[in-house]
Amino acid sequence: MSQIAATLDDALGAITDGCMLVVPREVSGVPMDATRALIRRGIRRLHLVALPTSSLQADLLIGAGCVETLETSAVSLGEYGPAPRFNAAILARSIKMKDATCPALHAALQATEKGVPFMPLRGLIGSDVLKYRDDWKVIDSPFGNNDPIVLLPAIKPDVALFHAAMADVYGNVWIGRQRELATMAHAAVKTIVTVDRIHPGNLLETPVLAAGTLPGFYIDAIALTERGAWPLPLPDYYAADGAHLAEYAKMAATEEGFAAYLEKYVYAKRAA
Amino acid sequence: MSQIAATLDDALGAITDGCMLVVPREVSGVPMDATRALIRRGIRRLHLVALPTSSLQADLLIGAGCVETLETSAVSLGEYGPAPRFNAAILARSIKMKDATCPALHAALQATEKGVPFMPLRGLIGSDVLKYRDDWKVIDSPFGNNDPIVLLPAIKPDVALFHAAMADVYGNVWIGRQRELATMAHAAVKTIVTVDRIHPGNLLETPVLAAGTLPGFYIDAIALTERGAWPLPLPDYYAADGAHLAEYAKMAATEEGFAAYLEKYVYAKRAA
Amino acid sequence: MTFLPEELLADQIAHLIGGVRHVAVGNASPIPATAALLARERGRGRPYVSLLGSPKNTFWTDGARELFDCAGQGRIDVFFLSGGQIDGHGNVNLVEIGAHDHPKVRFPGSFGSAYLYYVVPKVILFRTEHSRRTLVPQVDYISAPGASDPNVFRPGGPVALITNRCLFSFANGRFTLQSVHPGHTIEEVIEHTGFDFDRPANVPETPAPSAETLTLMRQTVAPQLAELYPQFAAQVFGIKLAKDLPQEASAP
Amino acid sequence: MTFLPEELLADQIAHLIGGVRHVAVGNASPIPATAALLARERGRGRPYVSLLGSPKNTFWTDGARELFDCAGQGRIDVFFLSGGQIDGHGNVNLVEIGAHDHPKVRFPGSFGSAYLYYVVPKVILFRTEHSRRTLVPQVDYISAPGASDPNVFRPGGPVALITNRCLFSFANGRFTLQSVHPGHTIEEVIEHTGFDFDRPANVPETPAPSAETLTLMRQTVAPQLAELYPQFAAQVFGIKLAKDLPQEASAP
Repeated sequence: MSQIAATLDDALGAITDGCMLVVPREVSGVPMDATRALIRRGIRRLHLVALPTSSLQADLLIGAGCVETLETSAVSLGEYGPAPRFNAAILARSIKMKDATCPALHAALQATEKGVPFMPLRGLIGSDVLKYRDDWKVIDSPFGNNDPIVLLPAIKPDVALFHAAMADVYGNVWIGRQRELATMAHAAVKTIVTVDRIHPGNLLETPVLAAGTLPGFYIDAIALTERGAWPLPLPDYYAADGAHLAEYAKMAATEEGFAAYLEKYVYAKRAA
Repeated sequence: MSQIAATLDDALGAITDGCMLVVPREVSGVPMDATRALIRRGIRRLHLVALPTSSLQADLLIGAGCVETLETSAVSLGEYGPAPRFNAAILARSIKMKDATCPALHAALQATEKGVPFMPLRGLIGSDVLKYRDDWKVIDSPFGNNDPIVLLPAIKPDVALFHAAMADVYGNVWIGRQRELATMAHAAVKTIVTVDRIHPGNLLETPVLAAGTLPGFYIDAIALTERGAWPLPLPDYYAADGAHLAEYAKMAATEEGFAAYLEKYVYAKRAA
Repeated sequence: MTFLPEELLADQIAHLIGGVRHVAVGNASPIPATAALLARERGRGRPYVSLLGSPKNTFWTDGARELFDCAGQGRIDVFFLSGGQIDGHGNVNLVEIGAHDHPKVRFPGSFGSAYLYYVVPKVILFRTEHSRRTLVPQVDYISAPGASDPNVFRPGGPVALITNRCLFSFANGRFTLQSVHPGHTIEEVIEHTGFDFDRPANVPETPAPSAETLTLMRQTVAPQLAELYPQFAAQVFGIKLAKDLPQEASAP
Repeated sequence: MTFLPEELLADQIAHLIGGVRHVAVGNASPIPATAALLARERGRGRPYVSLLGSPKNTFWTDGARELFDCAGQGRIDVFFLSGGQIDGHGNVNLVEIGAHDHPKVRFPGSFGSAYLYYVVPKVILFRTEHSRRTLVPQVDYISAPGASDPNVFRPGGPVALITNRCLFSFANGRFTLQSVHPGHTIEEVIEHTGFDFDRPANVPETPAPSAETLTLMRQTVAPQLAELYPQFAAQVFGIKLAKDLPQEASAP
């Protein structure tokens, strides 16, 4: 049995309308080919959790009408400016926004990783981030003295989706230093990975590679999508395509421009 | 500035009488040369936290009178039988024992790693492990319905001490898959590492090595002790010395035999 | 074919494991490790088998905590526990005999039992020594209880107990005798068991391992065991292990 | 030597960093990143500098959470925050302008501010645009508050605010004007600041960066910046970056 799917669309089968999908930040391996494939398929009503922030990926999915709820700490194109479709959707109130703070998302996924219903976190008290999250609770710490502390309920995504440099035929995936990808996979019911290439041999049999490997045990499907993070970077392998991101920022500033972008860079691939 | 100390004793300077010292389980890199050096120095009143279990290391330290409090989930020589000095000390009530369960120790160190005062853990309720730990608390989970859950206070060791295959001159240490060593170092005020050898170059500059590297930022001192885990194993490098462990089990069965073992294998090195 | 008691137990435990996805085996458990590897050989690679402390027989890359995290995620289907004492309520004692203030005997400690017994759906108890010393009416120390109040989160717990004399199943807070091993009798089981248990009118004999199973165990499983249990593999299966691991070219 | 406003700010921030062990810089913060790298060059490798999102300029190997864990351990001494709005109480707003139910403007989000502002001892606020639009009496949304009740765990908080016009210090819940940048005036600062602040009788001019500092920044720091901030490094320092990283022989 191999997790390596025949096509990208096959690999993405478990991502269904309405599911809770967790994806990583821009520099941890964003599955952009997979994101474009999901938009082409017309996925709807995603509860998107971006760990802990997002850029182009969330903006594209929101602009294409795929997202019902967004749970993250920030969406921005970084040096290329604000995330235009995210901003427009918030102002139009067309998505439900669950504003968080980065360590809260890490902790809430680690809660599921550890099989506990909640995790405590410092900070937050007195902020409006906490004020508008009625799913978060404040208790008086049993180990303190009038010491309020926030408890975050565990987040259990239906699917974790990310891009990595390589996998092997046993379904093991090399994630390097991006350890939050392991936490995402541990926390999610299913994990789908796209990779730039297939590594010959077994990643777990070489100790030095094993140290950066997420075991195939946690992986449900893998698709080969060469340079699959484009135009976002894959650290240690390729940088972001700045010219493309600047073009996106410009086109996506209006709804018409965004539609033209989708036509040119997302839907055009359907015919190819 | 280099963390690499001139001698093993120099590297161990921060481990003082009465300090809380955290050490790893048998297969994660036990610093046996360092343990023998501490016994030769005559260290006393250690609060030893073995994450989450121990074998020869705890038995030696207890037999040599170095331990005041032991916090762990089990001490045993595995295939070579019970840990004789540990058992004798418990029956003589000469050490204070804080019995735990493995995931509780992992969670309590992760609490310090994450800067929170406690961590929740499933299980435990109705056990005598919980009954005899008055530092652990049970609350009604704010996210459940009459759902009791245990909260464990964070463990913040003064020093973490372990053995690894290699370090570089920048103080980075390659820990491979033994990720709990990173948690130990993150949680402890200071971290001391013994290594079999010095790696040429910078472990963090090679992505594949960096994935298994604990950054020098967390390391206070390193000593070169070739085959420094002997007679315990260093996974991927060398196996346990079974004949020696069998000899230990036999000699340490009596107080006199244990004294002879110390003379032969620990104190003899002082002259060398 | 003749067989050793360890081989009978491993064969039985392999049957108990059944068609699951993932079996994990804790420290100092050579017979369950044999059984898990046997089940994996029979299933051509499934279930996944994780032997705590064996880098070759675990997929874990997230450190010593991954076993427990994995169990907490519901990704471990079968685990094994033993005990210095096991009582008729399924409570296990891995800590001490006597009063807690001045125990008479000390065991290694509870290991992960106080957690795993609660969260792993099928926990198989094993204790080769079947005597009134080990199988008691009430344990002196509860490392982990056999059952919990209904409001306590507990998706897991004991399903069976295997000894050198017999196999019990466990349900609704009680053990039931399932089979008696060849060469042993029901009367002997009753005599040497310190707790009450149920038994059907007819108690079958535990079936002997097949020749095929014995061959698989001796030729394929035993060499895999030797990494983690060199003494056991040597004593039971006559396997020898070099003192040093072969230096892997890839170990940096 | 002539200098750009960004160079003045980076020099001042480098002074504010002082003699600490570890400075971390979050997303989208090119000027603080310049300052931190400058401080590291001046200190011959100390402080440790961590630039979020830059594998070359972080020692982190435990994933995206390590920044926050590190801060929770008390191992980050200095961090930087900006805000769509910053008010006179030190509150920062990274989320929205207008009512929460129907905001008029949306910013990216709070990032880690709602945590790091509490636990990092020296948080330096920076906002190049110094106007009544950005420096307000009261923020519309508190991403993170400038101060907390005494019983709230809070070893950290704001120590300074730097803008394109001036430098403020922060203590006891209020800002105090420390210096006004060359080419700007106190009157201009008062006119464009939406909140009350304290000021001494004599407010000095912010010192210009030395020739030595400018050389260090342009020749040594700027090329290091280009990995993470190619546009900024190009615009301010004229650095160009190839589209692809050189393929490292060691990347598997």
